[in-house]
Amino acid sequence: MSKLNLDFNLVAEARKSAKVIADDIQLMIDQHTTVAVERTVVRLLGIDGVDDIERPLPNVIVDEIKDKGGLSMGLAYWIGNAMIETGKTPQEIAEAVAAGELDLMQLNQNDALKVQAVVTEKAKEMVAIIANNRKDRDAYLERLGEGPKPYLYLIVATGNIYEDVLQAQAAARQGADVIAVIRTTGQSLLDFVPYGPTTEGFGGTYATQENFKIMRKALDEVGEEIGRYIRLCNYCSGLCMPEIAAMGAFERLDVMLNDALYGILFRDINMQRTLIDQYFSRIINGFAGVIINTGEDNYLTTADAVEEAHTVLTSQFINEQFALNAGLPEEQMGLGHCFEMNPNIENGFLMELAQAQMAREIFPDAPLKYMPPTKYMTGNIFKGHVQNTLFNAVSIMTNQGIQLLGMLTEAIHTPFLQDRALSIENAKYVFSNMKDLGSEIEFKKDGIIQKRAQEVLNDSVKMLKEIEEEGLTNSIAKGKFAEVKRTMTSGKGLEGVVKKDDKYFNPFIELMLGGQ
Amino acid sequence: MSKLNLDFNLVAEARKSAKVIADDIQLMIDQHTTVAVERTVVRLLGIDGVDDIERPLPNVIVDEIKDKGGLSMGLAYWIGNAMIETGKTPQEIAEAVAAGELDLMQLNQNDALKVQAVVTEKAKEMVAIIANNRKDRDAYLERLGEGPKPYLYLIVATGNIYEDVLQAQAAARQGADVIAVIRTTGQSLLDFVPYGPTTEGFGGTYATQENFKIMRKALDEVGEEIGRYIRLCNYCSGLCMPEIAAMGAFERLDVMLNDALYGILFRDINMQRTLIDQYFSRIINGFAGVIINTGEDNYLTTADAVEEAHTVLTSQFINEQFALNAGLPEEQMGLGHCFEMNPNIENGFLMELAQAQMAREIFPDAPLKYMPPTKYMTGNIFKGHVQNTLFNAVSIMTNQGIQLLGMLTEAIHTPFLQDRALSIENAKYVFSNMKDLGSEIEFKKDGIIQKRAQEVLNDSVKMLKEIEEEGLTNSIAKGKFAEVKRTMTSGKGLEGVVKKDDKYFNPFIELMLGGQ
Amino acid sequence: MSSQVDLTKVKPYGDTLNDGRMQFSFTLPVPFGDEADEAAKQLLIKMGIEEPSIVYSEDLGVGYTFFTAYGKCQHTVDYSSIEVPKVDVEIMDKYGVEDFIKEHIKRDVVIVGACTGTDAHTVGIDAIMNMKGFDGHYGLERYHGIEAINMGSQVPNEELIAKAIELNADAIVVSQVVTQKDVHILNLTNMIELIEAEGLRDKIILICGGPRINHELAKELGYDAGFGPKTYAEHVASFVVNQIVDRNMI
Amino acid sequence: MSSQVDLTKVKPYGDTLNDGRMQFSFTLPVPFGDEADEAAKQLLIKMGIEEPSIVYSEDLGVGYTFFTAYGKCQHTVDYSSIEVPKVDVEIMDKYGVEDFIKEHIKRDVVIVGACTGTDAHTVGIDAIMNMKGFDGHYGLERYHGIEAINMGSQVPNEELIAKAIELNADAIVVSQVVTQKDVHILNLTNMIELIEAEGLRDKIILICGGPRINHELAKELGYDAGFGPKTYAEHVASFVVNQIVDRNMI
Ligand code: B12
Ligand code: B12
Ligand SMILES: Cc1ncc(COP(=O)(O)O)c(C=O)c1O
Ligand SMILES: Cc1ncc(COP(=O)(O)O)c(C=O)c1O
Repeated sequence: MSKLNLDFNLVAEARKSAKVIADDIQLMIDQHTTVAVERTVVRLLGIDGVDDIERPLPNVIVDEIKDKGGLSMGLAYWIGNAMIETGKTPQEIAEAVAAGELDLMQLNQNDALKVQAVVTEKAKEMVAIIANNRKDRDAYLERLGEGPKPYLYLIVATGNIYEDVLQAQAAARQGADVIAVIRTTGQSLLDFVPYGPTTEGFGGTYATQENFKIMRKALDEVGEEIGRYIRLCNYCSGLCMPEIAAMGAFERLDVMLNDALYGILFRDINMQRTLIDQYFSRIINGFAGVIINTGEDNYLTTADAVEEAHTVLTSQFINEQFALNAGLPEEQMGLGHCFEMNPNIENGFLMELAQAQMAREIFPDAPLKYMPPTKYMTGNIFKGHVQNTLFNAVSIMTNQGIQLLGMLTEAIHTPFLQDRALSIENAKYVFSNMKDLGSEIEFKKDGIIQKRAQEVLNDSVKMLKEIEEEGLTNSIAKGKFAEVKRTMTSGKGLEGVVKKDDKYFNPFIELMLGGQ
Repeated sequence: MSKLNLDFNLVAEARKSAKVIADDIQLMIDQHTTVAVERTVVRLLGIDGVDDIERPLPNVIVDEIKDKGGLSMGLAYWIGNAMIETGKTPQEIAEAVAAGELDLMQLNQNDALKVQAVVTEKAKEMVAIIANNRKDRDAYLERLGEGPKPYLYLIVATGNIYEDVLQAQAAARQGADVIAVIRTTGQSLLDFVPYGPTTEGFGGTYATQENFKIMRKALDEVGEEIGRYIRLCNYCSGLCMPEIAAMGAFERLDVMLNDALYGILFRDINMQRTLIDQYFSRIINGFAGVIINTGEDNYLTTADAVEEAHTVLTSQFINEQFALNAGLPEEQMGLGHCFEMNPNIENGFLMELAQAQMAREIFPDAPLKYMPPTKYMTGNIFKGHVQNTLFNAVSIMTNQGIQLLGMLTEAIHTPFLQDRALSIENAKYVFSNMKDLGSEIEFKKDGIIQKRAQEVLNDSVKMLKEIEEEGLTNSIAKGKFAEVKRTMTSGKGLEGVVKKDDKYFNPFIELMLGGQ
Repeated sequence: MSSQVDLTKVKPYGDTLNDGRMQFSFTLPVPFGDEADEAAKQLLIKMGIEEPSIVYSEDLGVGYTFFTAYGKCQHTVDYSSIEVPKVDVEIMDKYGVEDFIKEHIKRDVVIVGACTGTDAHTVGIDAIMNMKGFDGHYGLERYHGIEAINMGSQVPNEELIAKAIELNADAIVVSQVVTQKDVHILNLTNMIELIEAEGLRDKIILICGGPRINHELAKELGYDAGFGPKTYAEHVASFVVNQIVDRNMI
Repeated sequence: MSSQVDLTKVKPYGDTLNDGRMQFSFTLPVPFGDEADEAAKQLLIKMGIEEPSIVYSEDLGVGYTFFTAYGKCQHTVDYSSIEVPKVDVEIMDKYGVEDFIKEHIKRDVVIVGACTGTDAHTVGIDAIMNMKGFDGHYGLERYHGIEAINMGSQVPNEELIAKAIELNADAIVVSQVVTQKDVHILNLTNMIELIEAEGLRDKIILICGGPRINHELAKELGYDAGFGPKTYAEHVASFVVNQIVDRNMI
């Protein structure tokens, strides 16, 4: 039963609008591919490494095909064709290309069906690795168990993967359930993924496959020691969404930031590019059993949390439909929201409670990702610690899924070792002390809380209707989300978008979409 | 309506038992007086100051009468008689006695009725001063207004009254509604009240009439400046309960710690002494419009807050009846309770909520005094600040009257200037952000919260029945409260208790009891 | 009476004048235990703290220990001799600025701004420049007589300068929020170098702002002014219009 | 790899080895403003803090200002050379102590205790002595072979000593919780003087405890042992019975 007395007919309407919105975009998505998608195909076929000037081989090979006009066929075709022609493995092929010894488009071109058969066989092999990783995760969870929800989600962000490991292990021992390695500033705008272990970064650490591997190992170790599986999180946002999703699938990441609109709004990435990329990235996430975290919280770090609350809900509905289209089930949808109202607002807590409870009721199976106060955090660390306490209180009262712990030093620096310990202590105390408060209380009929939730839902239904009518891309162009305006052709990465040829082929979509 | 689904028949039963218990003690009280009561009479007649070896004149004069065996007649008689015989004012009389120039008991003894008439006239004059103070307070409240409830109650405790003033004014500007000047360790066991302004003390500042005056003036000043009446609190506990009540009445204190049992249990003061003293002190408090604060919180700093919760409620019922007997109305009963459960208890918050809400429902008109976590505060100031946040949350959710703010440094030192500022900020944020949460939520029928409250009430009813049967003094002797055992004749100050003569006379009881 | 503060020898205040009380929290990379507490105490003593008291210590799980401590600082500071450089202009409100422009400048003032480098924090620069403003204070875009162009975030210094040249701007305003590894210093310095290389330094008013910026730092780096937290559009506007007159840029 | 800690030169750790990061909070008796922030910074610099950053300051309403700051401590501590005196005895549990008494002492051990002076905090001494104990650890009263007499709170040193003499006690245990203006030091020292005046010092085991007591301080003051927070009855009991044997007080 709804504690908020929500009208679920409205919720159904909202979902219907969102589906129309997402399906409309899906038409565009289905007709295009991108350099990132193709680099991902290449990675999924087993290609990795860098050339002698540190260019990642997936970039080398995709750029070459693109420059020569072959991208619309899809890399799977060119690699498959080369496998037939040269008898080499994809990795050997890539190395040969990088060495300038092989020109894929100069090879004799085999019949598409034949190529598809060869490449699908290789793809199945690789997909099995990912399926196995998923089984490994299940086995760990079975054997070691996990912390209760809300999971305690902690970030590390030193820039140095080895220092990150120390901090992550400390956090795990203190009680963390999820460790997110924050990315260095600017990585999301790189049109390639750096290679190897890294020890330098600004406000975060490069997302590289080697860094994933190092952290995965460290968390498995500490998980064994403390008897609790520790989830690893990283970001598949930015210009390399699907590539990083693939890397995450190979290295058994458990959680990945992945939002259909975030790159557009907050990184000024071209909309076509991001929308196409997100589709493939979510197919991979879905298949790998990765929980995605969407970025609705970001709206309220820019726009006002009271006035713009309905944009969060709207975006959650849209993200949900995009995820469903990519075969990602509700259980893996860590839809984002946040506690970002001005602390000076009288009864602000009641409104936050309304919003959190509303998200809970509307997405009952989603492991909601709840973000802490950041915008109104100040250098007053003591007050900040109290703001985080109320945030934790809302979370336990509304049964959130993943609690991104607030840091008392949010306005000052990326977390110190002790900051994390204090945050964990704060959350654990609140979660235990108030454990069953949520199920013990009811909200007054037509009171402040119920009304607020109903109002936000109404506004969201209205907004979705409008978007349904004018289309998502036009709505974004008008600044409906986070007051940021972007157009179909503005933003970074448009040059990496290509219309598919009729013969375009990507074996992984079929192998991974919705399957396990 | 009861949010806790309490059985108010049980509450009525409890009150009935408590009344029997208090009335039983009242018989003993009515038959006795004490040195403290008589010093109070003397003070109320206008006697103040010290002799040349710093002995307060009230002590000089009362001790002399006591030594000479005249105490059972009451000091009012002796002073009144001397007024007739010498034509001097009470103060002149006291000075003459101190100088060894006058022996009150050697004077010609006038007819009791004649003496009573003279002394009552003087008493009326003095009582008018107190009544005027009360009017002044009302005028201030009318003109300046006051903060919303829960009042923010802050302590100062430097030992130096002038340093206290600085801290009190700072606190008021930051938002304090009540300033309590904590007493120096050990003052409660002094059988006299020190005189004049003082600048030395351990963990607190001496309660003297001059210190009261200095602080009253400072708070009136700052109150004018910020446009909010600031209440002043001190302690009328210990061996000088009624004397300090009188000083407080003269200096327009607004709140006074005053508990019928505290001295017995926590200061090992003889029970007869405290019970007699508390009666007169409460008559004065009642008349002066002072809100008393009872000390039930202390039970749980010694005994376990989960197991012994019902002793708090029991004591509240008993304090209530003693207060009613002394003519102190419910509106002035700041019955005490506290947030003292081990923070490690799962759902501890729910139990604290139950207790606080229960007190609220059972004593609907009392400005309940709610004490912060102290026992489980540690040197971890960050966690402590969070504990105080949950405490503040319970308070605003249950509509408490006076919030004694917890300090993050509770386990370390008496508050620093900044500690107080941080506590005020914590409380103000929580009180505003959660303002209407209490009226917005209902508790689940027969849930953890309701059951806990019902259980505590049941236990208290049972305990009161037992005490009703065996008598309060025997119950205390058995260690029923705070696990402390005291007997009728143990403890400090018994030598100051005297049986009244038939002709014993105290004009103030009649003038002040229940009147305004 | 409460004693008088000697402003030439100021010490921390806990609850009594000159008690020197301070609170500390920090981690040492040594294992939890009595020796760790002792190490923490010794460190505080080296810092000039008397009677250091470790009130809390906690094992952080990796052989490191977190401490909270109190102690009495023995150092003093001469407050009476402190002088802090400040933006020296009388702050006018929006209407004041608009009147000032009408009266003294008599043409539109052009201000271009951005959050530069890899920094993507737009909220601060938006607060100053956009219509809506911040905290009830309108932004520059809403000022009559000011043409304000906000280029957004992650703008390379070169692009910002090019825009200023294109529009013949009176002032360039730069926001820097990310300060890790002093990336803001690098970025702000680079800006100055480019401006000077273009020979523009005297012809343009150069302002920076952000949560860790202050006027002193800005001056050191070669800017005309720097603004920190709680800045509103009127601060920037007042400074710019006054500079235009003072520097005879009318 | 994460670099190795040099234990001879330990520095605070924020998020990178030897970054020296520390947090501070304190009040200065100077008015809120830029000059106050500067004064706070100068103070931190005098303490050996590089790049002090005042992240928060607040007017406390009486012309004083509260600060929160971060900075990089430049001092180091030689952890490898630290030695902290500790109660040097193997802690037995209740049964262990009882067996030890049966086997080695063969008579009842008598321990008298109190919270002395004006100190009225009984919870600590009760935790050690009373039946019920503390945190699931029984108190001395429940030990077979130990006669424990808890005199309660606010007991004058003279009375406690008199009781010890009367009962021919093996040990006196004293609790001190209030430490303001070092009242506990005064009180504990006075105890020692009285004991010595009575010529009892060698004949009795003398122990103190409390939240701000540690073994080092206790030894300095002339006690045989001192116990701080998280002490249980078994710690005291183990020490006492071992001392009885070691000092041949059987
Ligand atoms: C909102 C926010 C974001 C949003 C930004 C959204 C947006 N559109 O701006 C998002 C989520 C995208 C984000 C991302 C990141 N952030 Co961020 N973010 C914040 C946050 C929470 C608030 C900043 C803010 O908006 N403040 C409100 C505005 C109004 O204040 P302000 O900027 O200080 O502006 C005022 C004054 O400084 C001044 N001012 C500012 N600019 C100018 C310019 C001029 C000319 C003038 C006159 C005045 C002026 O006037 C303004 C109004 O008074 C802070 C933490 C905090 N609470 O401060 C972290 C914070 C700034 N972010 C941080 C980091 C590290 C990042 C990331 C790099 C993390 C990562 N690795 O992914 C990313 C990358 C961003 C990038 N490439 O730069 C760190 C910076 C640490 C440091 N000191 O270097 C902080 C402190 C958080 C933390 N503790 O880690 N962030
Ligand atoms: C409960 C309490 C009270 C209760 C005491 C009830 C009682 N029956 O004991 C009441 C309310 C009466 C009280 C009153 C006062 N208190 Co008080 N109180 C506390 C409080 C909240 C908890 C203390 C406690 O019980 N801790 C739990 C026990 C188990 O811990 P413990 O004492 O440390 O004991 C352990 C160890 O230290 C050790 N140990 C202790 N003694 C011994 C002895 C031996 C032999 C051994 C081996 C071990 C040992 O073993 C124990 C178990 O592990 C503290 C704040 C805090 N959170 O610490 C303030 C605190 C101790 N009180 C304080 C003060 C100032 C007072 C007053 C003086 C205030 C006043 N002016 O009125 C009064 C007066 C009391 C007096 N005359 O002494 C200050 C002391 C400041 C200081 N450092 O000097 C504190 C720190 C609060 C504060 N911040 O102001 N208090
Ligand atoms: C969905 C999503 N992706 C990515 C990021 C991180 O930013 P960047 O794009 O710099 O990696 C965020 C940050 O909040 C986010 O919410
Ligand atoms: C009712 C009451 N009186 C007095 C006091 C203060 O103690 P003392 O007796 O030392 O003044 C308290 C302290 O908590 C109290 O609750």
